[in-house]
Amino acid sequence: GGAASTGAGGVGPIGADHPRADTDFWNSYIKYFPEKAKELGVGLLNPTNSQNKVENLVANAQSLQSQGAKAIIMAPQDTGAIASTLDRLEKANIPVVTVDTRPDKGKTYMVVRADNKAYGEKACKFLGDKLGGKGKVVEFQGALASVNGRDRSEAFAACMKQNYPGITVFEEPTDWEGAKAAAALQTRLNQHPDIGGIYMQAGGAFLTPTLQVLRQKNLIVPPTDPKHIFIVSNDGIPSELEAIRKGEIDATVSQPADLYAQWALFYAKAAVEGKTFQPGKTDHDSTIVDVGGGRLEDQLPAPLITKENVDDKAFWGNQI
Amino acid sequence: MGEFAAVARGVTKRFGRTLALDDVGIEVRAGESHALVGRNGAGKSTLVSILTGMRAPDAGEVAFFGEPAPPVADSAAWRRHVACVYQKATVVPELSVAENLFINRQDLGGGLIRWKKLRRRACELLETYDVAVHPDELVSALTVEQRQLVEIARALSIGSRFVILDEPTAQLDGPAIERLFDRMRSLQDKGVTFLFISHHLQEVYEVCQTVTVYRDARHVVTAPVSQMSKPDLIEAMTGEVGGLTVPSGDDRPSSAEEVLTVSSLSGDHFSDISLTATRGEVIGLAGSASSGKHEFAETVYGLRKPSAGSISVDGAPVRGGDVPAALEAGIGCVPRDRHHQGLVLDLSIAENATMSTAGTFVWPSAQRAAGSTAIASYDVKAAGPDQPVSDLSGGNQQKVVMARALAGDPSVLVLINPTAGVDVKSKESLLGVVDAQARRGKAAVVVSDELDDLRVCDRVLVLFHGRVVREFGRGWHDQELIAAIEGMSSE
Amino acid sequence: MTKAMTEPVAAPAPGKQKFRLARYQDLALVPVIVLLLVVGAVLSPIFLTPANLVAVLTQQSELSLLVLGQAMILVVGKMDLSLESTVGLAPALAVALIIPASSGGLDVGLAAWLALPLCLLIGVAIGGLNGFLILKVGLSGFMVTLGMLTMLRGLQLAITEGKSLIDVPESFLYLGSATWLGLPAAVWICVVCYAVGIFVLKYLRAGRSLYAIGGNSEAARAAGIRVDRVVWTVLVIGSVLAVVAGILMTGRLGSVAATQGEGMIFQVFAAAVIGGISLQGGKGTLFGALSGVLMLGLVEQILRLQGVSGFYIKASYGAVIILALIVTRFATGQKQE
Amino acid sequence: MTKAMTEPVAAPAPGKQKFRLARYQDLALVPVIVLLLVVGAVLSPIFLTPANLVAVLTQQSELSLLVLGQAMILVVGKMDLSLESTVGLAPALAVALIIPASSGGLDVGLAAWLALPLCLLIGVAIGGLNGFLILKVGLSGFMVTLGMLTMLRGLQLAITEGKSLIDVPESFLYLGSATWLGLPAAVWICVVCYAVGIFVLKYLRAGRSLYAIGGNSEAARAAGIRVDRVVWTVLVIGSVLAVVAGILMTGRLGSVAATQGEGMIFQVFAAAVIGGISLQGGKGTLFGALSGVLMLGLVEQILRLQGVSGFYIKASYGAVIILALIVTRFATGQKQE
Ligand SMILES: Nc1ncnc2c1ncn2[C@@H]1O[C@H](COP(=O)(O)OP(=O)(O)OP(=O)(O)O)[C@@H](O)[C@H]1O
Ligand SMILES: Nc1ncnc2c1ncn2[C@@H]1O[C@H](COP(=O)(O)OP(=O)(O)OP(=O)(O)O)[C@@H](O)[C@H]1O
Ligand SMILES: O[C@H]1[C@H](O)[C@H](O)OC[C@H]1O
Ligand SMILES: [Mg+2]
Ligand SMILES: [Mg+2]
Repeated sequence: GGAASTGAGGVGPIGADHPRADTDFWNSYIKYFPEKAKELGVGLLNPTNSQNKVENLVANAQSLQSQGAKAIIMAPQDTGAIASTLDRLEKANIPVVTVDTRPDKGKTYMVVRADNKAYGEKACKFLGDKLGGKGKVVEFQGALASVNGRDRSEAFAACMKQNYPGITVFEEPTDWEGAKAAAALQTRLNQHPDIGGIYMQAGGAFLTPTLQVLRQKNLIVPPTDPKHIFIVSNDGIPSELEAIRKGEIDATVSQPADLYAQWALFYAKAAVEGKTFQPGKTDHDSTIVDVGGGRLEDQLPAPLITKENVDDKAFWGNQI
Repeated sequence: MGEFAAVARGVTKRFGRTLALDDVGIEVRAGESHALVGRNGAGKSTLVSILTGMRAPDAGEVAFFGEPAPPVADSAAWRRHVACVYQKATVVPELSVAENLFINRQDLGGGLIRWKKLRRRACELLETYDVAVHPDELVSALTVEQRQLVEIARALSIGSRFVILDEPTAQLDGPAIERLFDRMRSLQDKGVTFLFISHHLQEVYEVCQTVTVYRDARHVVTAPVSQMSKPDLIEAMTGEVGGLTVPSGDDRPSSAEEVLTVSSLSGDHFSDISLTATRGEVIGLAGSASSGKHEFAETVYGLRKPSAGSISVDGAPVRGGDVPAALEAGIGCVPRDRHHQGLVLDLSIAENATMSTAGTFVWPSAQRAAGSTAIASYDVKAAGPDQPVSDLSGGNQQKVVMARALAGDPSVLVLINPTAGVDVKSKESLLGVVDAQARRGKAAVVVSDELDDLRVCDRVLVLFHGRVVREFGRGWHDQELIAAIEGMSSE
Repeated sequence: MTKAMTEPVAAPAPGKQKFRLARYQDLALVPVIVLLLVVGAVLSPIFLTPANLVAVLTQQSELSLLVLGQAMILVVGKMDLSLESTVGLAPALAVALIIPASSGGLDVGLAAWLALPLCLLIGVAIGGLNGFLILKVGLSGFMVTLGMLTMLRGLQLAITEGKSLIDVPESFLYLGSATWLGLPAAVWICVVCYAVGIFVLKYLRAGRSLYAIGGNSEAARAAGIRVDRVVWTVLVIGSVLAVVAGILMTGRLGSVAATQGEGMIFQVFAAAVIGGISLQGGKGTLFGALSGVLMLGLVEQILRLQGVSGFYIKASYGAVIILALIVTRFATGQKQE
Repeated sequence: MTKAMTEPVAAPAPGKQKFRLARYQDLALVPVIVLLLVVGAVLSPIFLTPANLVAVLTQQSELSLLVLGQAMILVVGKMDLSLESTVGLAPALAVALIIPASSGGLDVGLAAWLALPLCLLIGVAIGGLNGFLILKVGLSGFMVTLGMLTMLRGLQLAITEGKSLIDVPESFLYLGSATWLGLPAAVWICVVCYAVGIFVLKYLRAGRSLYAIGGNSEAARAAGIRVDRVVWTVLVIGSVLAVVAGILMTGRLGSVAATQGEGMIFQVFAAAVIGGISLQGGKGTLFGALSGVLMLGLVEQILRLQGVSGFYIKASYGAVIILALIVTRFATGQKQE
């Protein structure tokens, strides 16, 4: 068809589906994608975007397949409902690299993500320490249809239960939607004016609406003020770093959008070239783990950013 | 009892707190045409719904040819006993004539529907009853007359020998009514029994042998038609002595001052009609359904756009095709069909009556006062100005339409079928209003199929195929007017 | 005139009863609302605090504007499904025309103060286009606005490439985030809009004409009401109200979400119909519609405060809608269509 | 939804012409479909390959079943918005009753083979409940099914806590993933369902009664048709077809997605109406509805193969709906309601 290719002439063509464009995290990822492809010498089909809908992803995968993709990179946000598509691609001998999420079922050549359980834990420890083990915390959960939402939620809950039994957690399911988070926060703050902390599982989705609610309630105050609400986020997008600098939020986990793009493309290329990988430490400061049944996951580092290290140029959020 | 096609005894029916039928009965002798008359809301249609098994009575019993009526659930059995052309059409507009004729028995007993066979059978049926329509035609494309004939043919084909016609003539023009009567007579000769409902009492004399009168949900009298004079009949219906006194208006003062001037007006289905009406003059427009008389009147009021010609009121030209402009110029109108164009049923009497009067603000108290005035002036039977018009009987609804047309005190009245479906007594009061308005110096154009309506007119213009073919002064005879309407005029 | 001599056709009593009921029908939900307030207060000590009630009002403010628009459109006998997409598209397009491409804009670079007027203008255009297609081309209102819903949502996607717009001009955020005299501006705006709407629909001829048109448009036309003009105006007003809702939502969330407004149309219908607006046209009051909005808002808030998990809120909400329909059905004694 | 008889048309000629047109109206989209095939072939060499055409059919199979159900419901003069939630809830509930809590189930532990019959039974129950509320309680069909839509979707959320169910029994996945005689089973199922539907609506008295009821339910009643029974049956069949669509989708996706079916109802209406089904009831054929589905599927596939970005597809899709409405409007010469 008219599917124009970028970086033509490289290894490939490789097909990619981007999951969504409505958060800054994914926008950054999308921006990195063609750059990294050029660096790696990968030939790309025009990437598709499934706008957070698994049905779109299924159709897009089919169309990438029929355009002759040699490997496909995707980031299924519903990690369950992609199973049959993976089976079909496996039958067609098209290796799949997933980025950000690990499908619940089905064959993947490599999963590129970070240890999302660690995000939940880091957030829990940060809030637990800041609150001194007691108080109330609101948690904006991601979509539980996604392994990321589940990993972050479960790890946060387990850590809180174990280490800070004195802290009450209000779990708010949001489906990664900012509007739902804002409504929930508004109510919780009325009900419990003494909310001391917020864990938002994706700064890309929740940062602006949350700050907007707090601003209206005059709750954006320095940590020294007893009214201060400690906020820890995930993603590490530039506006989160900015907010940390301004003292509007306190910490975030930098989920490396640049490395996600880079290593997803790297493994897709390797798949086309027929390479194989083993579990263990890698040369790029990460670990490949066998998450069961021989499925490999390259877990990239995802450091915690606070006021102390926010200006470190190494964070991708400071590079764009 | 076998001599009775249908008998109802002790029938009572209540709708909420309205007693629609109060211990009434009727006996329809086999082979006769039996008229059922009564004022609006007397309970006629309710009786029909009970005689056809559409509703169960609260008390009482029904029998056909000596056999007790089947249970309400068994509609197939009812249909073999009795057929009905209801006030509302019971056809499916988007289906073909053939399918409507055999509705719910399209398979002709064979399990699968064979469309060719169905069409053939429909052709035969239409031929038998001499109905000139194509079986593949959609019913929505038929005329009212054709539709009614299809309904009658269907009823007879099911095998019922007893047919109820609820106000079949209300929507037909003169020739069509005559054709219907011819057909009724010939079917009667073949042994079909009819129960016939109409507000046109002369029709009762034309086709029926027996008449039953209901008043206020009660049975008043049943007698041979030959023994009931028209005044007797009206007295039975209204409970008051004294026949109908439709004002003839021949003593109305005349004037030479022109109010309405229509010059060379052409439009949908009519062309090149000129007419002037002076103060106090009432002009009648007669003609068959296809004569263009309705379209002409609607064009004068701005409901339709003229293609040529002009209209002026008191010398000032009126923009064509623009109702607000017509109202502004002083034209008021009772539109053709009150259900369709006359009323907003869910709104109150007050609101309907004041709908055409200008003014940016609507103060509820003022509106209610205007409503009360209308109720008093037009003799509307209602609980009050806030009552929704949907609660009123047909005749009273029509009076509200009249009130709306007159609310702005227009100098020209365009009245289309002003007394359609209205009982004799209400008709009298509505025509009284027309006469009174003319006496106040208004000009009026009355478009009607009913000769009674035309009798209040100073002159009657007859339209044929969109042109004025004859003009009558006062004192015309029914026969010559009908002949002219049918296009058989010698002049 | 002729003497009064007609007999009353039906006993006048039931008629009287009917219109009495009808007059108070728009107050039908008031006891329900009171009941909900009591239940809320019993279940949660903070329920009757001003902060909580203001929160309910604020959360419902956008919905209430959509319901206001839709209610008028329903009264006049039409329907506009595209309102929910207007909530997203109009702000997105207006903002995109202002901000640079680097922030997800269209690089047109209009002045920031133009955002608000531009946005309203877009609303006028959408309502006008719907009106044109329905009234002049003669398309089915349900279907046109369904197509429009898809198209506008798609347009927003196309313009923003699926991004949420974050760099929204301050002036544009103001209304949705400001507080006037201790109440959010959004609440004031709703109050004013409803007050005007209720007044117009009750005391202005133009407003009354909506009921006439919705009840029987042919009769309205024959009574000299300029039906097409009124319907067109109402469609435009509906769209503009949706735009205002979109502006408030943008201010409240601080950005134009890619999915702004998605799914709201269902709630809009629920609130309007529960509030007594008939889908058949010609019936219902704006006060009733408003109480429908409040009722749903209170139910949601009670569930939320009770700590009912978000997963159960939606199901309860659906159940409440059906329950409310049943109650209305038996309260008015009329079958619905 | 009974329509009053419209003004009688005096001359029989236009009537005759009209019925001729009407008879071929269900073929109206055939030339459009041929055109789309030609355009597709010109634009993309793979368009006419069996693989591509089968892909289109497969992608449209679930939609087509929903349209089949909705078309019959519309013909009979009702509407069912809840179909799209049935697509998700029925499989979710059936599967949850079978799988253990550790996989997201309800820990009831029914036998795996029960999944399919259970699922169909749930469909019957939903359709039956809708029918009860509409016919016996007398609620507005639009509103009941809107409430039901919200409630069922909420129920699915409540049961699965927002998760997709992945441990679906093999037997349940079979239909949506199997291939029979070189074609996906889903396609065969659709073909059979449509063939049966077209036959019933054309050659059986019961089928014809749908048109009579939708065209004039009073007339249908007078003709001895058991209106309520027929409407109820049609609502149940519609729900069951939605369940079948849900089963196919589950098989195709290999799991019950948390959002399964979401947003489909808009496409369902679009396809049905473009295919000539009237929202007023009593008009349209299943063949027409099917061609509406195919048309939309072809348009989408052409856009996708052309590499039109997903962001533009939705807008184009909306534009196509409106365009199709305009074409239909002028082809039939009738205003739509
Ligand atoms: N379904 C109903 N519900 C409530 N009241 C009804 C119903 N049907 C009829 N009525 C009332 O019953 C009474 C008798 O009505 P019916 O229709 O039988 O009168 P009618 O004699 O046919 O009048 P018309 O000459 O105007 O046709 C009226 O008062 C009417 O208001
Ligand atoms: N199902 C009903 N529910 C409530 N009121 C009804 C019902 N059916 C009829 N009515 C009312 O009963 C009154 C009298 O009915 P009637 O049979 O006289 O109708 P009508 O207006 O004379 O009809 P038409 O003009 O066609 O003869 C009308 O006001 C009508 O609104
Ligand atoms: O999967 C999640 C992603 O890692 C980021 O946090 O944005 C929200 C989700 O898309
Ligand atoms: Mg009657
Ligand atoms: Mg009558």
